[in-house]
Amino acid sequence: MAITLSFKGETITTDKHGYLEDHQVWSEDLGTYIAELDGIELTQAHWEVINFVRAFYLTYKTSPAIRALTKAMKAEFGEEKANSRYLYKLFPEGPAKQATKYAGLPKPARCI
Amino acid sequence: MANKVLAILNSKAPYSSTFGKDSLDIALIFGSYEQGVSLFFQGEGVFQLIPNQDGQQLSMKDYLKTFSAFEFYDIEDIYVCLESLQERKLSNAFHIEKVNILPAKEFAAKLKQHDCILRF
Amino acid sequence: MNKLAVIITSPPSSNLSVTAIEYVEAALAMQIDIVGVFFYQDGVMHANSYVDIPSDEYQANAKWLTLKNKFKLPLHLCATAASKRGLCIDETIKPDSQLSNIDNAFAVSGLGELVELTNYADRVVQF
Amino acid sequence: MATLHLVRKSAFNSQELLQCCQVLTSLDILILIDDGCYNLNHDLLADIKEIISVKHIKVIKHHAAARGQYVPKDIERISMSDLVSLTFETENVITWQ
Repeated sequence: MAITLSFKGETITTDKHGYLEDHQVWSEDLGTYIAELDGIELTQAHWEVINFVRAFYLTYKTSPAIRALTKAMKAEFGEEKANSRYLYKLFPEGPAKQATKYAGLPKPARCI
Repeated sequence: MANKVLAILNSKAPYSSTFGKDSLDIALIFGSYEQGVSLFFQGEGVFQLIPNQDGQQLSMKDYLKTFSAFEFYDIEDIYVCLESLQERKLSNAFHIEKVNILPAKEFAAKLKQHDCILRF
Repeated sequence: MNKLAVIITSPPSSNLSVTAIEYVEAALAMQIDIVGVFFYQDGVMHANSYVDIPSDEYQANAKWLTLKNKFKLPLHLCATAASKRGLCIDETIKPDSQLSNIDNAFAVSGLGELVELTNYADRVVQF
Repeated sequence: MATLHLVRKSAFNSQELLQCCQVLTSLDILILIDDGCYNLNHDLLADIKEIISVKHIKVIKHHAAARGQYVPKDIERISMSDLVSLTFETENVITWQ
């Protein structure tokens, strides 16, 4: 069951949970717009995570689960940002679930 | 109840079935739960490790790329059976690092150290 | 007491499932504590309530229901494997609703459940 | 340390028994189950007895009988309950399917 969004005069399709069907149509503006639909204003801190998750997906073809995400972020951002408390503060519904959505990635498998 | 260490024995080539991906999902979840998991490759399973593959050309999700993220899941123990490589005229070139090549006898000994063994 | 976990990866249409069910029945008869049965890959089809097998053939799905009722055997379904195979994994639909094709004897779980079962069990057997 | 091996496929058309041989040791227990029963007459089984010196090769009685397989004297015919017991008498289990 697909849902369509109208964005900048283009029709974008998402799955029923609001995740893009095709991650290649994503842009930062579209990410901002999808977050707005959830009532969330993205800050620089959000973007650090969103861009990191997207780069992780493009490299490894999987969205990182929270533990892998913090482990991978440690090298780039240091201990203070690479912990789950910090990430949950930014993405209260779960960093893996929410950051992937604004990064234009598929919804992570429910069991992962 | 004690934390068990799992071994996954991979025995299928990567693309014509979902076994490789299904086994990977189990490995990643064990890693995410900080639970020990070792990966073994035998028989056709060794084809999951050879370099220069591109599942995208088959319209497959290229799950072999995820192998490169193993360090983030604490998956460090990766073993491949020497005889299986030799039978297929394969060298020791793999698309990921730190793969241990073991002759069947040692491969078996490592495998049997695990509490639980699943084969895919 | 000996604790056992069983992973089922064969579909109900295969005779391999009969073997798995016979094994589980034998274990229960010996009062082995089966901490859970985890359905993965094509094994998830055991939970499909639309499966309709002619009455003179082996009724794998019905067997699981009997075991569940008689022994409170926990039956876990991998949600991802199930939705890939057309089982209706939707949080908004209750399992006992007419819209769901998952038999309500089965708990929709994730692979995290498999981690738990592996820890609880003394032995894990894959069928 | 003994491992319980469940071989569910015939070696006449698949690699399962061969791969099992690669990790089999003399103390292990080998069970022929489902189509694994057809291995009763496979050359590999002779190698398993003679070269790897596996003492315990068993077959699920009704699985062999159902398939019309003759079971040699040195191979023990067991029931499903026996298999359950063996599961706990060995350290771990590998299913070759």
